[in-house]
Amino acid sequence: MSNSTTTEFTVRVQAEDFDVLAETEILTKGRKDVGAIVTFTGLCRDEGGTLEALELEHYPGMAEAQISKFAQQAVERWPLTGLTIIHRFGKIPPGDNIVLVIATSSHRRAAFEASDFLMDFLKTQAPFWKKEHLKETSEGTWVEAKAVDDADAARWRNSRH
Amino acid sequence: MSNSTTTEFTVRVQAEDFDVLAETEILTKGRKDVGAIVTFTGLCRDEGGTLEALELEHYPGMAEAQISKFAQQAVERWPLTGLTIIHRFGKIPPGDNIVLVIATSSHRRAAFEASDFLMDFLKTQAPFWKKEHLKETSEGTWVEAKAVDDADAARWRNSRH
Amino acid sequence: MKIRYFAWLRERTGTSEETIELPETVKTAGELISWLAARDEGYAFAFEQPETIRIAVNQEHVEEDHVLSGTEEVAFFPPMTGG
Amino acid sequence: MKIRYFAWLRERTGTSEETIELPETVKTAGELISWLAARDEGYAFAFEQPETIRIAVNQEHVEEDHVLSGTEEVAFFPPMTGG
Repeated sequence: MSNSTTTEFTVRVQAEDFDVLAETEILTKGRKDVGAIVTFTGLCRDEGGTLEALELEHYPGMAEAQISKFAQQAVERWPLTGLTIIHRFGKIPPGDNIVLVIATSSHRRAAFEASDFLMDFLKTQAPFWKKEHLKETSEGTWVEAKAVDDADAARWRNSRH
Repeated sequence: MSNSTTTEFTVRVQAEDFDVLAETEILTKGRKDVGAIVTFTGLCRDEGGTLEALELEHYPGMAEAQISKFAQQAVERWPLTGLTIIHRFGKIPPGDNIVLVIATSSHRRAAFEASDFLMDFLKTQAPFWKKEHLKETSEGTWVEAKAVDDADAARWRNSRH
Repeated sequence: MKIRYFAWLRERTGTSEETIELPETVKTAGELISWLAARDEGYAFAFEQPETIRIAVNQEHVEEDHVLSGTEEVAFFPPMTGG
Repeated sequence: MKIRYFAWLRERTGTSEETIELPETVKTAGELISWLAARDEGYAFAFEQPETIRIAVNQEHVEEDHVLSGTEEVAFFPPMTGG
């Protein structure tokens, strides 16, 4: 309720899958000031049936630190009541979860914008690298960074917020 | 996979609560082309402990028709793989669900923008009216429409999409 | 013609729906508002600020200058507050 | 000084991490890239397009002109593709 205390957030970088429902309940249980919950779940696509698995490499320590830095920016920029970010690493088959952002707030725009902002920065600033393992070839290929993701992240620099 | 077939969507207007997990699974089960799931859940806030319940009146028939109209616009505007919108009516106590939007897509921006768009139009264009019943007073008060919600909805008219 | 009222328009008119015979002088939705407002105090109160009232004909939003036909369902309500 | 390599930089150098003695002539992260690239073919291949390589010092992003101190952990990696 007070502006002087910053909302706490949870950041986890893990090999294991996550449970969207359980993570959501942690942010809402026992409180009645939450008006909006936005969850973003990123999953591994099979690329038209060609993909065997994605391999996610990360920089342990820096990954948590970078995500926490952006989480801190988000709770300072938007009036959130809760924020959880989980990013997996390791080999992930199509259909499986990769990343989760849950933002809760009294107001819907704050929850939407914070989760959108965080995904843009996870894409471009968090030290994770994806390698595609295709069914047809034995060797994997590193996924190239996309200019559109940089453009998405740049949106937040000149925003009115 | 084809642009010639429009993605189907689900619209429900109901008194009963909804199950976010079950609704999400309907959109993702058995398919591996979904890269992004955005869920928006709108809940009844207790307004600092003063609210007894919200009463949601709606225009049966027109509510479903209007929501379906915006759902149709969303699936034409963004490359979604699935879309579900559920809006409750009746008396809803603090902490309970009011509205759910789930948008799934291969790409995160489509899922974010479609759900954000739909919430803006549900707020301003779907025939629902909220009455606040406070704990201290016997008579309810109709919630007034907010100019900020109209401004949010207007964002989508001049968008690049 | 079936007329429906929602939220505080329903409360002020004391009516959720009614069927009326449209007078020949009433051509548009705006004229229907004026005609209804002249009925009694409750209707006058309901329609005292016609510019704030939203109109739907056959469950589609229309403006005050919408020309009514005899078979339509007309609804009056305040700005919506869903979501 | 500890040096770490990720993704295709790790594969091309054949090294995930190593500890080096920083030569006195190497002052900045960019100079370290040039020095490493001169080591052998694998390092030369890894650093052949230095403008695409991201640098972190003590787990914070830095630019090529960042001045290295003796105690730092330096990491080299391609543009990130998380999320």
